Amino acid sequence: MSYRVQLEMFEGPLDLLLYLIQVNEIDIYDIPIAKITEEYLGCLARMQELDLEVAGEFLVIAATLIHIKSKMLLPAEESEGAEAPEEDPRKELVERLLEYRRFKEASMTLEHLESHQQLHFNRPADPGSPVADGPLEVSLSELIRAFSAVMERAMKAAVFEITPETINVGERMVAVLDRLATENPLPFIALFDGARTRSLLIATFLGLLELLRRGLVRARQSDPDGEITVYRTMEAAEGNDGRAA
Amino acid sequence: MAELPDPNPLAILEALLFVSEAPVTLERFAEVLEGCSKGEITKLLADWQERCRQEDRGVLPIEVAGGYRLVTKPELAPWVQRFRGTKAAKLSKAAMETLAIIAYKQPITKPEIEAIRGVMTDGVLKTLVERDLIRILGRKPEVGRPILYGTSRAFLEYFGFKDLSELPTLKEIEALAPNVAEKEASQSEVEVDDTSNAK
Amino acid sequence: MAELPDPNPLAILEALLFVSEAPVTLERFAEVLEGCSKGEITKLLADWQERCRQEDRGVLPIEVAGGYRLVTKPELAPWVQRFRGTKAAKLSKAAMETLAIIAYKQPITKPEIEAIRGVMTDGVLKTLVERDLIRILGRKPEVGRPILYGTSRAFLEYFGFKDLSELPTLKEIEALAPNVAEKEASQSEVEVDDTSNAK
Repeated sequence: MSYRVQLEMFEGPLDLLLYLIQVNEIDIYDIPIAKITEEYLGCLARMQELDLEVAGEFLVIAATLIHIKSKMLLPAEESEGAEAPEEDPRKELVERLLEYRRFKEASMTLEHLESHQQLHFNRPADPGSPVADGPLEVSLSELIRAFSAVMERAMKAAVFEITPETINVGERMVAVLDRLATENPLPFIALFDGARTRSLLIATFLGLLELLRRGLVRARQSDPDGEITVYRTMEAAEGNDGRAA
Repeated sequence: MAELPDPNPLAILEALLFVSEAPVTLERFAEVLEGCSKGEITKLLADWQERCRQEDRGVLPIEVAGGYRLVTKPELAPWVQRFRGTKAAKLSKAAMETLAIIAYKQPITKPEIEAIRGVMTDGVLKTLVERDLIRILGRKPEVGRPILYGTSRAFLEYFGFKDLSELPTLKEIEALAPNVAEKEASQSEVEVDDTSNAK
Repeated sequence: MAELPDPNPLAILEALLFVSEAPVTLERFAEVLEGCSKGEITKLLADWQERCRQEDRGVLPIEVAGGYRLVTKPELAPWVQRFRGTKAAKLSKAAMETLAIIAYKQPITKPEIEAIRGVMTDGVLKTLVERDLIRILGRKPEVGRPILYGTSRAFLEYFGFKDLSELPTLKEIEALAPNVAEKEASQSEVEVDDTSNAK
């Protein structure tokens, strides 16, 4: 007999493996690796026959299975030292499967709760309710959604050039400005104080370049070998107006 | 669902009015409560209204233009107002977008924000400053010397960040932003021979 | 307003829950109902819950996500669905699996989730962020500083949990520590208890 396997039935290679173990009534703690490998590869082969793009993740587990199989085929080494018994090559995979199964079961419990909970209905949000001045309630997800939405709109409108800079640069820009607000001017090299990682150094440098480009800071070098000094051109927020360059 | 013993029609009426956004007409009630005539429903609503006038009830159904709706009793208005006054405030869509732009593009001026959003932003910036989510970093040395905005310490604290580098990066947002249809599995079927079992 | 003769506190509770969009905490109730202690309010809510179970009532207060909210009775769901004409969207299996891992292992990073699931998780994380079921907790202090995810308050509401300690215990953990599984019976949700026992 044959059973039909639909790829979409499985959430991934571990799920497929659990299915094969279950349908063959195999003890998960004592998996016949040769047999299960054969079945698993058979599934993959059929996916490929159908010209499917077999996800790399499925192949990773296939390689793991083959590796375990080959290890198990090797004759047990004459354990001369023989303190610890040879570890079962299947151990790691079994542990992964058990852990995955635990969460799969948990997800089924959650699914159950979901359908019960969906029998309850809430009152719809009242659009007429006035804007309150209580404590602010905004989630980061909302912020991210807002940003994606506005950026997508901006791209469509194509009125603004958006470079995929990372936030680190913006953060460094603000940090540099904040620093210059208290110590102005500052030696170029001092801007990198405390920047321990390579990416932080790069971000700081890119931030400085961006500030220079926008004219928010200037850099000066009195002689060719001399120290570069950076100073802030914008007005400090706290200071009196008109104090700036 | 028709086979199940029907719950009390009054209970159904209350549930429907509770979940409804707009007044519910008698016709609509009659559609959902198969087997109840409009006359019967009118009678049910009148009885229910009477019962809701009891002093330990907070809500009652009233007849308004176009149907029935649930409202809180007028004498409870002071408590409802006090309650609403302390309710958590949400940022408007405009405020949210502006805050997001400032978070990711700071230091940034108002004209720059408006160029991205495509609309004016005046009131919103005031709100955000009042809410202490953004701060003025200084002024840009160009014509008009526009104010440069950035996020505040309160902003970081609010979202639980130690510093701005903890904000999700644009790349991470791209991965999280909900606009691409998910679904990775393919729909094709595969036949697996079970003969390997027989060996 | 304090000079007016106070209405029945039960009526006030009903009105407040009716106008509230999110679960209301005992603290907020106590703020608005000056003169009522949290203990008294808990008692009032329990009595009221009992009365709402009567067959001619359509809604009842339940305890969820750290507070109370009004919901329609589960047995009325067929009528509410017919009235609304839409069914609530269920989470996909992939989303549910990912959510389970996040719920039990939080704070957790995407690579860690993917190591357990054995597959990529981007699209699913998007869905969960979009539905506000998970939130970003910060970054893990390791190479690449990956984002740490956890569950949100909406997660608790979605599944009807009072707090995270109500998550059904994982089988293996249960076997190790049987007393973790023994929890107070939920007062609000009979069927929630059923499912957590029904493994």
